[in-house]
Amino acid sequence: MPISYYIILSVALFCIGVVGVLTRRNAIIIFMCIELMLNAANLLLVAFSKMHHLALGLNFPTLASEAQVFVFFIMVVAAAEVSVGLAIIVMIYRNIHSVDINFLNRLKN
Amino acid sequence: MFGNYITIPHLLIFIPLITGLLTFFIKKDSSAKAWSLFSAILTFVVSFTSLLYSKDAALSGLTFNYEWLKFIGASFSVGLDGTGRLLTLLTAIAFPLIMVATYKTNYKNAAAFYGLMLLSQAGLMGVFLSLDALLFYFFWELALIPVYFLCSRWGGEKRIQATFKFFVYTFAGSLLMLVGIIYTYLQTKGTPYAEHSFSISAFHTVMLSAADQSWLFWLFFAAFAIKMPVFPFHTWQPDAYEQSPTAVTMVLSGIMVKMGLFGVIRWLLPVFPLAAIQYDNIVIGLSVIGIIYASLVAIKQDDLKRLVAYSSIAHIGLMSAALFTTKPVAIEGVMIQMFSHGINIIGLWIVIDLLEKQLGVRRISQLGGVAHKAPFLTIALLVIAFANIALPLTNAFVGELMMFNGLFQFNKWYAAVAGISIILAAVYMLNMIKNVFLGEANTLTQTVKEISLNEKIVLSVILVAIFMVGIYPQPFFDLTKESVTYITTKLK
Amino acid sequence: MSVTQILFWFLSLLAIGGAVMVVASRNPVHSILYLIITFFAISGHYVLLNAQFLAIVNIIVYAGAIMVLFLFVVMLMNLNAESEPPSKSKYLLYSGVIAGCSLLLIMVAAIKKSDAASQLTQLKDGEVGLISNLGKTLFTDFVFPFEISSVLFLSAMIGAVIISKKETGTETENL
Amino acid sequence: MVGIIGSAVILGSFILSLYAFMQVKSGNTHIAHYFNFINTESLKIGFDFQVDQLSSIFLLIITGVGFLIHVYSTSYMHEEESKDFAKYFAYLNLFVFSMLLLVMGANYIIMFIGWEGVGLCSYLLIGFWFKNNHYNDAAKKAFVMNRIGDLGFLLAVFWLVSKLGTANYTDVFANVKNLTATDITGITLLLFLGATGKSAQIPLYTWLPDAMAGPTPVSALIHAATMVTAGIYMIARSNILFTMAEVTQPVIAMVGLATALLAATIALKQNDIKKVLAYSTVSQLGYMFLGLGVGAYTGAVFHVMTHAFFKALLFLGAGSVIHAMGGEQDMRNMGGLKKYMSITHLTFLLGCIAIAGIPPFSGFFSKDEILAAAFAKNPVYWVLGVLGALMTAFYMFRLYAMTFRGQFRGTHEQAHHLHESPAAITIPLSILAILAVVGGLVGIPAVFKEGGHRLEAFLQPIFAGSNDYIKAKGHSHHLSHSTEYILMAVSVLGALIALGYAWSKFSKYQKAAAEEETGLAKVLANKWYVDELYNSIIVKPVQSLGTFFNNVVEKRGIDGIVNGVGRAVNYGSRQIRLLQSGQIGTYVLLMIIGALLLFIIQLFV
Amino acid sequence: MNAIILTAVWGIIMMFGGVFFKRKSTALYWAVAGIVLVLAANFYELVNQQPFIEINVREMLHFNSFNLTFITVALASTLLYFLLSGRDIEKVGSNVSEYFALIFFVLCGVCISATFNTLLTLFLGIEIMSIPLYILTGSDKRNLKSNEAALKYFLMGSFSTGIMLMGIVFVYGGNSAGSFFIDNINLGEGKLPVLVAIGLVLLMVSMAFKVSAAPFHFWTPDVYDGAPTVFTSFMATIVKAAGFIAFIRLFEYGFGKAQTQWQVLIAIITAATLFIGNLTAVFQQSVKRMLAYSSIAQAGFMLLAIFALNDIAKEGLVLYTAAYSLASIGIFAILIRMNDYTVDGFNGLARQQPLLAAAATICLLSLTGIPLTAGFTSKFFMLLAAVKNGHHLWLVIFAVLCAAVSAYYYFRVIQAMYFKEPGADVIINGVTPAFKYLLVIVAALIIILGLFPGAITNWLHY
Repeated sequence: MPISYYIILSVALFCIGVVGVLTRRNAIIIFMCIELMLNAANLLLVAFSKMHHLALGLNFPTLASEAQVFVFFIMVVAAAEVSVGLAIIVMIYRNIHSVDINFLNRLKN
Repeated sequence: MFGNYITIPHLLIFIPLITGLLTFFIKKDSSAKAWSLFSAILTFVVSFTSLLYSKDAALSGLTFNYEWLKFIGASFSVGLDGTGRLLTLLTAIAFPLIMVATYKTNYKNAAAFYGLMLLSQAGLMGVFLSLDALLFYFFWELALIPVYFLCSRWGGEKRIQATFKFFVYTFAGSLLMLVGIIYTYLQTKGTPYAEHSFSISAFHTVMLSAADQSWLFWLFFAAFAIKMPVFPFHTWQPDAYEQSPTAVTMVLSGIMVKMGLFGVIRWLLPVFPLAAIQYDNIVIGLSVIGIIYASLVAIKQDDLKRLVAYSSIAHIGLMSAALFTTKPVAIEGVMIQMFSHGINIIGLWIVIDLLEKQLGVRRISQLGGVAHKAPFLTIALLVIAFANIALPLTNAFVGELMMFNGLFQFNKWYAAVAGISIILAAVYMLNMIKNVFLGEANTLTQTVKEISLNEKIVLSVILVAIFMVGIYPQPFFDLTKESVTYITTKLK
Repeated sequence: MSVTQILFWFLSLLAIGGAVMVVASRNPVHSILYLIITFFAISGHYVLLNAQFLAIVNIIVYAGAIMVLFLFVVMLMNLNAESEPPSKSKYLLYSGVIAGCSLLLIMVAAIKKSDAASQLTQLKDGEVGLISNLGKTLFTDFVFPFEISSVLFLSAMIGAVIISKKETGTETENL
Repeated sequence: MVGIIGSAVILGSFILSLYAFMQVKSGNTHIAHYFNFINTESLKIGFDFQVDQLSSIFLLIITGVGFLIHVYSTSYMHEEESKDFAKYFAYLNLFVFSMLLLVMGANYIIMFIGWEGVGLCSYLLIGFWFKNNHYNDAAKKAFVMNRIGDLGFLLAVFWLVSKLGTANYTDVFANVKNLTATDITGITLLLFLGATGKSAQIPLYTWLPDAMAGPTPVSALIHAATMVTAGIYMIARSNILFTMAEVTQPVIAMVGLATALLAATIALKQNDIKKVLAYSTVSQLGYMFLGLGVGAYTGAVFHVMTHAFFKALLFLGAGSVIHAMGGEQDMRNMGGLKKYMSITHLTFLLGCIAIAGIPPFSGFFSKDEILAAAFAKNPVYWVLGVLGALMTAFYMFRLYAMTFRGQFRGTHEQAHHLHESPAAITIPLSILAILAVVGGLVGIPAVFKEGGHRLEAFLQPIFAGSNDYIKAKGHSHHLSHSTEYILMAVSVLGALIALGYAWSKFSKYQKAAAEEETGLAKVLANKWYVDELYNSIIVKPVQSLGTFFNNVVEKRGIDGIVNGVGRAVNYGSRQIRLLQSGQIGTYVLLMIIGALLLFIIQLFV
Repeated sequence: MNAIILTAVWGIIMMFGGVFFKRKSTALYWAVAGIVLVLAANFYELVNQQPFIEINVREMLHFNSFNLTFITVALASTLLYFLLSGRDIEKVGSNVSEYFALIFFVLCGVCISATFNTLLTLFLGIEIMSIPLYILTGSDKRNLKSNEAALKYFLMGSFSTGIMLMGIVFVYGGNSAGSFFIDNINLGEGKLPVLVAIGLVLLMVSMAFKVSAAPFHFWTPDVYDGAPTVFTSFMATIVKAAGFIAFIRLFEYGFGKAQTQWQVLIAIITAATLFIGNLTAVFQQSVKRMLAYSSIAQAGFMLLAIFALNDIAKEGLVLYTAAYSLASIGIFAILIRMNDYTVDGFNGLARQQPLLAAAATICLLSLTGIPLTAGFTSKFFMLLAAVKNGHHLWLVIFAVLCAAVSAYYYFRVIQAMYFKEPGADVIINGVTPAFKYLLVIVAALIIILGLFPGAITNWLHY
């Protein structure tokens, strides 16, 4: 399976995530789109790892596994971010009873 | 001399610096005044002694060198050559004069005022003494900052904008110069510690292609042209002079504008000789335009300070034009003229200040007939004014004679056009004399009183200087001979 | 066309379709559900790439923990389609879509003309993705990041706590 | 007291210059080097004094006439309060100092120092009564116009220095041959410009009549006898240059002639006694330049001398009249003063005859010498010159007749204290009168007495160079005696006729109720409107140019640009900060666009 | 290494401290003690070039005198920051010791991202740095501005994290070595593979975001403005500096050899940053917001180091971070205590608190880059490096012109302090003698660094 397929797939996912961030105004949805972007990265990372494994696996057996461990760490970070992010969103909601980012424009210019 | 660590250059820089810093902590205004005056006089004495060593007046003259930033080849090296000695002398003479002349004016929070004055003196000294490009830039800025505070704290009502314009203008210029310095620095040969060096010798021996020179020249010229100022970079000057307190105006116009000329003499011409010759026509053309332009504008001024400001622009224009002719006679003329112009213009300011202190106005149209009540003041003013328009046997005559001479050698027509300014100068000066001092006294000027003793003394000192230089200028030529020959050989 | 290829195409379409729906659907709850679908598709890809460990973790952590957390929050705020009324000015929407698409376009165009594109990736076989290997790597080579990420969690934990703790006092300004 | 000191000093210098004159006469001229004024590689100016025939003559004139006028002043100025009295003498002595500097300097720079010094003194003395702003304006005018001339002088000097590297007379005149024709033409023209300024020639003469604002002795000393002749001295001094300047000489001659005629015509219609004398001075100076222009340097110097005598005499006489009339200067209010002030009248009459050029009075010899030379050069010069002479005779006797003859036309209280002036005034008058009568005898032309022209003989060394040059060129044709006789006869006869006409016309002069001048007369009375012309073509434009620069170019133009930059920054700031809309969407969008940009540059450029 | 461990450990200590400390002030003392300890330990490591305990990190971190010096600088500035503004941290909210704990964690992140050697540790470091900051930004919970800032910061921050990850992935995929180690991905002068090129751009974007370089700076003004001023001060100085160190480290070791291929990008970013930062700052009325923009402008100057990428650039960067942190911490410390954050709020400060005004002036002059202050020396180094690099001289000219503009807004504050009449009776409160002395020390340090930059740069060659 040519790597380009995977690249395009995950780039597509990534860009969809970007579009989401650009177009939606619900903080939670935006956040989800960001998660989507992260996952796109993960997917591509795994694909690349297997690609490198195919290329150099004989000389460096453990080489490709690094990438997958990296994915693992990404998930870790994502989890941490989510906990903080949702906390912030909840805090906002507590104060203005909305998560619409358009209501957040006290800071400008 | 006095051992290896305290040389005259150091004293010249550090006496005002340290005393100035101390001044901030003086509580009583009067004692602050006295203290700063004392320090200024001390500096004068030192710089006067420096004249005794005028034999070894090469750039390596009374130098001292301390590896300051070894790893980039910058060093705290200061020294006195002829030019430096001349201008440090001017600075050293000017400050006591200024302080005595304005001794009566009570600036509120005097400690700060005089402290800043002394700091600016230190900065000026540094500019004239530094033999290291980076150090030069350092002092170049340091001289500016105290003046900025002085003007915008104690100045007139539009002071803040005026001063700020002045500041940003010069700051921008000097930053461009900084880029120029850096680029040139990267072309220099190294020191034992660093691959390049900021020392003046390295700069003067740097090998720059004509192409490089032709754009570096403008980076440096921007800074100097703004400082001098050369038309059309002059518009900060009248406002600044008008707004700042007279004592500071004296520093600005008497000494600070010389920084620009000095920069040209010490850095621009020797480092970029090719460009200097390549662009001489542009620069001289600008200067000559500036001379006529400023003289014409001066004719229409009603505010005494603005009048003097524009006349100063005209004179400086002549000096810069003369410098770029690169004719030795012209450069000698500039040397002596830098000194004379400083003395004359300070004299003019003193007179104006005395009038303003008594009558509270500077508008020519509101004055008249002062001569009846204050003959001494009038006579002093007459002498200074005629010195300012370069009447023979006054100091300015010698300089202008030689500068015009050089300009003529460079190109007859420049000399002819610039020469018109001596007529225009007569026009605006005599107008001023007529409308302020002659004629019938009006209700306001009825109240004028003759000036006090110490003011008389100050003015007499200035008159003496005027005639001394005007009748026997030779010592100054001897003083600056080496530097002039040095530059002219550089420009060969 | 082999089974794997069929699977690949199916999963890809599923993932992209889900992703699009996440962005498109008005109702947050639906978005979340679509996102979960996408994640499942991606996990499927992991399986396809023979990275079982990640596939499992992805399902547990993402589809399981994280998305549930999201869902929970959304439910808590009981957000629905009305919570985000379509904004008057559509320019941001269009420009956003255009920008995203052109980003995609540029990247794809770049990749197309790159030689790396032709490189193959390894599907079913290849042992790297197995827990045993990963575990070994993780606890030998990657022990330091593993430890240090605890700091991350600590700070996240503290953060979550102090953010959501009830503060006494009224609205303050300019601190 | 002050007066005595002042006068005594000048007397002393007169005695010294007599001594110097004797020395020179016995043939040892001297150049004294005092110290280096400027001494650098590129320019060497010594503070040197030179005493030779030319300068010694001028020394005598200056100190002699100067002394007499000092004496005169002691009485004339005694109404001034002591402070101003002292100031007056200070200025006067300063003037004599600068004048001596001018004539004794051994190089052009020293001469220039004196040159501007006398200008300064004339400025100070014209504006002596500085309460009156018209006087101040007159003073300013004088100084500025002199400055214009000075510029020419300076440029000429620069030219010399840049070509020959020196300004010393001896070196310059020795190396004249190294100068190209253009150099010489340029230099001489510029020098001549300087001369026109100082010696009140077209186009820079208008300051001199206004300069009469000063005290009358000042007019006598500075604006008649000495300062205004500086230009002649300078050209005579550098005669060799001018002799070699083929182009310049005619110019000088014509300008001189034109000035002589113009001033004479104006003088015809002036009623202010001092104004008449002023214009006559301008006109006489014109003659001197005519002489210089035609190469009659001796004649010019000779005329300087005689003119110094009789013009000083006339001015002082006028002063004594004005004194008697209590400051009245309008001749229409005078008349019949003959019987009140006999000495003044007599001396004045002698002066008039002298200037009218009636033999054997001094004016005749000098003027005749110039005219003869003019004829030799070009008869047209001579004709016009004689015309001028006639006018001179006419207006001088118009002046004399209106003042001393006929009935007194002044007010009664004026009539009351009409009196002869004190000795301090009359003695100088008498001495000058004697000089005016006999002064011409030092230059008796060859036609009467071979070698009678002692002055020429005396000055011979100065003009030797020129004469040799002319000889070399070979066009130095002398007039035959007969022609000379005819010429003299014609001019003298004309002068007598004009004189008689004036006498008959004005000796019975009565003040008409309202004499409204018309046509040419009006033009003359208004001095050909030259002042107005200058005002409108030079002064006004300069002023308005200044206004334009000050209000438009400076404020809107240059400063506008500078401030414009500042305003632009402000404006830009106000606009750019609107990017910061506060919307995350916008932010991310801009970020993405930025990223896109980078991608394009990185991947496709 | 010492620093990383100790900060982490001390963070935990502070965290538990929250339970035990009776009085708020205790937390501050402990925090100061901790930072001093860490500083000492790190300095020890800098001098001896080895930590207390060797931990085999498998080359994932790399310590050299450069980044150790930087860490020292960062810790030292943190110490000053604690001393100057510690009291104000207590005012933010009830749980002080947790704030300190978070700050220590941030410092841990700073140390990691200054010493990272693989893209993984870079990623972790940046995250450890960012996540606590999201919280600190929002720590003033009742203040809507603070909330808003927190959310903006969080959303955009994690967005940039996504971009960074994508970049890392592409770089990983693109280099045939298939490794995350930055010196393995350094491919040499040859034309970069497209994948790596894409990754490079993405990484550049995300790093530019972290150091708030235009056009990725938009979060900065809002976040700095909204966050509690104490934490703004911390974010704007130490954290941003760390970002730069990471930036230059990544691009020097990771892509240094291929610099010519991406230099123009940095040039553009730099120009844009200078332009927008300086120009927008001119019009700001609130000093706090003005400082936010000025921090962008300063970032523009620091970017010159990454543009130049030579030894002088690195020396200059460390110097710059020191100078900039000192000045900003000083000026912020004063700002925090002001009643009124607008420029007019400073009117006549010189009359009431001459010493404070003088210190503030020196800080501002340093930020403007006037000689004798550290600000000048560091700017000078930057220009020197950029000119030495030799390409794109227009950028240098542009930079100095922008510096001239910067005088405009810094001097507005000086003018307000010295040349305007005071409005309110008391314009600043909580000025203890200790505070004054500390400010004097800060000012003195600025001057000393301005005269003897060797004091820092020499350590780089230690």
